Amino acid sequence: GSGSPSSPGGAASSGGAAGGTDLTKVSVGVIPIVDCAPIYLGDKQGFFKDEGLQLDIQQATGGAAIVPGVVSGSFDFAFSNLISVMVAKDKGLDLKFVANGASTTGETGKDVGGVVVPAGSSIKSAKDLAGKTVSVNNLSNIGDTTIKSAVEKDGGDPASVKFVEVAFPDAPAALANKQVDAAWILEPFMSKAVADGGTVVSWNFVEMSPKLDIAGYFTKSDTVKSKPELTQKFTRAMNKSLEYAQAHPQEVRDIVGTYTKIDEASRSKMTLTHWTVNFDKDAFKTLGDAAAKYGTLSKAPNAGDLLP
Amino acid sequence: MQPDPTTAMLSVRGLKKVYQTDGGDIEAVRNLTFDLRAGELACLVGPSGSGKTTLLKCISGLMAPTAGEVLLDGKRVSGPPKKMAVVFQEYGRSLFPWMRVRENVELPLKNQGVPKGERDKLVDEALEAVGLAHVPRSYPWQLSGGMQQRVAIARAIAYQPEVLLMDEPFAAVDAQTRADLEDLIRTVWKKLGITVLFVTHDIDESVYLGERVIILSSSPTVVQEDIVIDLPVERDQLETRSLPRFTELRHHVYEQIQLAKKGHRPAAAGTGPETLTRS
Amino acid sequence: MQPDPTTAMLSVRGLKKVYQTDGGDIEAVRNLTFDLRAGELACLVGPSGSGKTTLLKCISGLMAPTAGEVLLDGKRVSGPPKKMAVVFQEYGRSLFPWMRVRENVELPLKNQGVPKGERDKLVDEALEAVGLAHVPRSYPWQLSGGMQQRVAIARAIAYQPEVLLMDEPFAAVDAQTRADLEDLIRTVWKKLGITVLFVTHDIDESVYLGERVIILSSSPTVVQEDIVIDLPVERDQLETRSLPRFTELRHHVYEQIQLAKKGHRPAAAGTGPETLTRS
Amino acid sequence: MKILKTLGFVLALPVLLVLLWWASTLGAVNFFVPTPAALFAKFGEVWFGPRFVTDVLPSLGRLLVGVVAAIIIGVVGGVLIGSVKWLRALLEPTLEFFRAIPPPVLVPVLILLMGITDSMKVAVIISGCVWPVLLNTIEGVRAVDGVLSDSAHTYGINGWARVRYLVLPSASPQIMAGVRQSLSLGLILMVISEMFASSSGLGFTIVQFQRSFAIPEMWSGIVVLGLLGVAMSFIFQWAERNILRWYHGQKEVENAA
Amino acid sequence: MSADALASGGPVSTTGRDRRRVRKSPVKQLLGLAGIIGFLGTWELIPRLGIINERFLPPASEVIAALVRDFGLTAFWISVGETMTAWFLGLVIAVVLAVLLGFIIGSSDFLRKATNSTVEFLRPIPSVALIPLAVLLFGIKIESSLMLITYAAFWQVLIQVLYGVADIDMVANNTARTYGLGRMARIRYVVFPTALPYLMTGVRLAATVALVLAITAELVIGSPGLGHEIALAQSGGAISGMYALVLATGLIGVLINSLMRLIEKKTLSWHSSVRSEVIV
Ligand SMILES: Nc1ncnc2c1ncn2[C@@H]1O[C@H](COP(=O)(O)OP(=O)(O)OP(=O)(O)O)[C@@H](O)[C@H]1O
Ligand SMILES: Nc1ncnc2c1ncn2[C@@H]1O[C@H](COP(=O)(O)OP(=O)(O)OP(=O)(O)O)[C@@H](O)[C@H]1O
Ligand SMILES: [Mg+2]
Ligand SMILES: [Mg+2]
Repeated sequence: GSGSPSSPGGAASSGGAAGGTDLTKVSVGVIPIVDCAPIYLGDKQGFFKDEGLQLDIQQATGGAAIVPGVVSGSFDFAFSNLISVMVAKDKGLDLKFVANGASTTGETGKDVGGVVVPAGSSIKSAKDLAGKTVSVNNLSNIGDTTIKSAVEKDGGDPASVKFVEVAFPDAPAALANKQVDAAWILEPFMSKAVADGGTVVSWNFVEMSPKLDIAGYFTKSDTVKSKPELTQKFTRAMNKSLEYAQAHPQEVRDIVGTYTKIDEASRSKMTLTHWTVNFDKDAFKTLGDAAAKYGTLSKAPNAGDLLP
Repeated sequence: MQPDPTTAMLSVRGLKKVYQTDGGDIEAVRNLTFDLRAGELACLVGPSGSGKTTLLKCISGLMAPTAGEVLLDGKRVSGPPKKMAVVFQEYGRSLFPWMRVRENVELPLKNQGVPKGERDKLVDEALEAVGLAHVPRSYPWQLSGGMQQRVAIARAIAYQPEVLLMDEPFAAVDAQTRADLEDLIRTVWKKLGITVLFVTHDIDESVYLGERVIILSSSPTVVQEDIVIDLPVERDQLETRSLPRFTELRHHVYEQIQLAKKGHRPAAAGTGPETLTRS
Repeated sequence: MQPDPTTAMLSVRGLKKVYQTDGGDIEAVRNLTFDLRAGELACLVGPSGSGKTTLLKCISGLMAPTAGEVLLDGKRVSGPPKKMAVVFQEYGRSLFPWMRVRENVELPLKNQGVPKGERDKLVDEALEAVGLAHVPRSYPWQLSGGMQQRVAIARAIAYQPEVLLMDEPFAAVDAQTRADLEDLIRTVWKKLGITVLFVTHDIDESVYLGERVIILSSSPTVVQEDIVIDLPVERDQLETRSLPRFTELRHHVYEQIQLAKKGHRPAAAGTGPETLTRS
Repeated sequence: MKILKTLGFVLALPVLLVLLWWASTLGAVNFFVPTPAALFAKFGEVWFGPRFVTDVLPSLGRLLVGVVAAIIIGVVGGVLIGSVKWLRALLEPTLEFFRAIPPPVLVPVLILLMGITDSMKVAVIISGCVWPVLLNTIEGVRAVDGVLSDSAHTYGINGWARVRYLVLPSASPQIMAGVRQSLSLGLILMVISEMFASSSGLGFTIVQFQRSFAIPEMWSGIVVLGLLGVAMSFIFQWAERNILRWYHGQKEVENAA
Repeated sequence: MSADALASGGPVSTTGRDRRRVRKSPVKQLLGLAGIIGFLGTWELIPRLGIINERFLPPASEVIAALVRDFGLTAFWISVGETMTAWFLGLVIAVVLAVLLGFIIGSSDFLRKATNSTVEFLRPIPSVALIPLAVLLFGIKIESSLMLITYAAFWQVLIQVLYGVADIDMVANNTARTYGLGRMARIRYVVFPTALPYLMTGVRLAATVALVLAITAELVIGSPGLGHEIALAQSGGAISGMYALVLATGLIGVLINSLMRLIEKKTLSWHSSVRSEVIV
């Protein structure tokens, strides 16, 4: 069953009431990373309460539990990167995004993730990655898809890049110990790797599209159809949160400290994710086409089916 | 004398047991036929490896015979019968190491649902009788070999069985204790009127103890001889043993065993106990 | 006669053993002192639970005494000495169940590095001597109790020890085999000139077999009496046992054990064997 | 006849369970629980191809090396620790410490120490499989029968001979119990070792299927694991029958009738 | 002369033994401590000597300091409590199920043969592969962890029980049969005590497997507990914090084992493995 037993109609009218007794409970599965800061901020700011929603944020540690959680109804909504949801859709799970989650900053040299090589590496640009071992957190996902595309754009052979799975926290060590030739790392670990003397040779998100959206909040298509009001309320609150987060970077850096163990120093130095309300359909298509081309998906996804 | 299955408490008929091993079959028992009347006390003697333990295992229903059958009270034995107690030759392994002496003796009674008061009495009496009243709280492995064996005997006596099978139960105890235990068995036998089959290697003991001695041939085994011991029912360690008849019987059994060891076998399988003519 | 440690092969002096258990301490052996000269064959008798097994374990260095010491050839025993063989009372558990009869007997020799040819000869002879030449490829648990015990004896004999300790080694074999084994032990003893300490419960056996009989009191144990058996060295089952001197000695030992059982203890701990004055 | 009977024992329950599963998937369709038909269809497609050589075989190789190494380490260590009292006292807490550390946490450290190599994966397998063998060996060694041990002592069977002729055979029933545990743990750890810093292998493939929601494929991988488990276990049981012939013989003396 | 021996050798050696006896268990614990200290020392040296960079593997002292800091936090103890709850419940369910099934299957030759292939098929299925199913059934609540813990620990105990049941001494069992002990009574009085040492080893194995799985489930699924904290520390780059939590996990393991040893000592005092420690 779904996690919203009380009538959604009643909740809508009681707008800003702080009583909370007639709030609709909504459980949202998130991952404890910087990208999810807006929902925490929005909760704190009362955006969800304003919509009559009582947020129950549940931290799943990795992606493994997110989609089954949504499918089984444990989560009403959940946060995931685009490719994961595309893959699930591709395999026949009827999912749909209801809000944007995180996007690239669009600035080469100042993005949330990139391919890092150790000091003195012969790899100078994306095309040099051909034939080399590159670590990503998960295979057949957004990392290798965007990197392959970057290599191809730069004139290298994307098929010859050898990817291995190394979790982001372990990647700087793997890189320093020369266990991989290059590592795809996200913040806050990327700043650390760069501080160690690493160089970013590819800003793979930006290189795919400066407007690329990376992750979003999704639910079952069923939910969208059967509880349109609930979905709309969540979307509205979420969008407000995204805008608020984008506008208040310091508050983001602070709130990240409450649900992750990233230390003060790293938090203040790291590059922040870009948050925006609307999905960029073109970037979405580019990503989907690339995923289909490199075999992650069986066919290019239809943006209309997936995006709100 | 033909055996009469109707009055027999225990009938062994045409019993044969062949062990199957990697190295081929071993015929332990070839053909055993004999009867025990209710309330009879018989001793079983025979060379080492002649199949006495095997026979006891078949009688107690622990092992299925290869051929032939065992009848208890007219019913064919197919599993361990009720009210039968067995004292095994490997006394050390037949006690439960995780239970104290008292608990070992008590277990079968408890399992039978004998009420606490009566149980305690029976256990105390049995331990007293075998001279172990002072160690009820020891574990079996804290006892000497002879003491362990006596615990097994106490357990069998406390159980108050109708049929008692004992496999060399006094092998590990000293001469004096042995004499006491012999008298104990006869007392219990007379008091409860039970049927006893007693395996021993001691010829004196078999004659002193039994009302009848069954002598087995060496393997593959048949009944070599079956003798009635016509000594008075009241026996005394010193007196009985010094009777001329005792010496006579003793001698006879000894000779038969000698023959059995040499591989001599009786013309026909024994069919019933024969009374040795007085010489 | 004062024991003389310089000529003694085995000296037990002031041996005391207390077992510590949950239920308090058990003083199994209080104070044992005696000597065995090299090449002596002594029998040890005593009531059940008097500490014979305990004593043997101390002598073989398997257990540290609580007080006192054991000297072998003048050296204090602290672990199992070389060239000593022990036949345990629990024969069933002293054989390796994962080895066949032959391997069981062979193992100690193999371990000593005795060459194959000689080893085979020793093993064959020993198995032959105990009457088990026909079952070398059986596993111990495929044998009868008496046969298992004989395997353990064969193993000890094949080992050709200088000191042989045996704990009721014939308890599970029949009278005839027992007689044969008694003679075997005496033959081996004479041939190899070894020192033998033999625990038995059979008074006849102790007198027939030993050159000396050491009688223990009941627990807590001291030496009750130490008797020289002045029978001729060449012994014969029928002849020797019918000698009047045999009956005399036998009677004496029996009386001493009776006393021991009743709790009588000697005025002073025995210090050496005394010759029983001929009556 | 005998073969038929054995086959019956092997197959009866599994067939029954598959039928049950089939019956329960008749009505409701759950995305995460495929029908037997869908699974079997994928099974051939997925595993009888080049994947067998590129993914399955290398994994099996690592598994084999890992399990064998774990058994050797476990038995040798167990005999040492089991027979030397002070060693046991010295090492037990530390060993217990390591035993309690989940392999997924251990992997990063092993990567640091050994790099992203096959030996790292083998080390992960060993790190988990060694415990049942080690603990069982220790217990088995401690439980050697007193009389038997005394017999060996008095015949001067010490040191290596004692281990070879007394300790190992006597502990072998328990060691075997441990080995049997290790085999299936090994399969589990093989999967875990390939969940991190990997790009190929049977475990990796299964995890990859799971992540990409290729659910029938994932279950078919699980079936492969199960079948491997059965195969390994049957080989093991056969070996055990031979190694422990004396033991089973002794135990089955009464069944000989 | 014998009295002499007694006077000189006797009392001295007696007290000598007694003293050893009294000091025995503290010595044992000291040795155990020495082992741990040795391990921590090695760990301290590896980063200090630069074999591994300090940033990736912080020295033991630093981690211990972090752990001590954790000890002061209620959040840490709440996590420990959550993990231990999942551990305990999962273990109890697994042990109860495995013991019941183990005795039923183990005491029937037919069942043993008939279930063999299925048991061997199910056993090597990794709990981690069941995560989607667990989440599907229970979400990311404690039940998911419980399912994984129970699944993994169950087999450990079951196999041990099966082996233990097969190990009964035939003489003992026959004795019980002739005294009219029925199947249930034999299970209680003969089979259970025989299988107990195996069972204890099984429970000891399972206790740790359950702990490992509790942590792993929290780590991978994200249900609350120490594993979740480890994941947080890891993804937050708090390396010392992460190792402190791993250290805590190990310490819990040591604690659990000591507890098991204590139980074992009480229940298995008759068994030769325990006996040999007490006597001589
Ligand atoms: N489990 C078995 N497998 C194979 N052979 C066996 C088995 N048990 C006994 N035997 C053989 O059967 C024969 C008879 O054995 P049994 O134990 O019945 O003799 P016994 O008369 O009790 O001897 P003892 O007086 O020495 O105890 C022996 O030859 C023995 O080797
Ligand atoms: N492990 C032990 N723990 C406690 N007490 C023990 C232990 N072993 C023996 N005893 C006690 O020590 C005493 C002597 O035992 P021991 O086995 O030496 O006697 P024994 O002379 O060999 O008797 P038997 O002739 O019956 O074999 C007995 O009272 C026994 O209960
Ligand atoms: Mg017998
Ligand atoms: Mg004894």
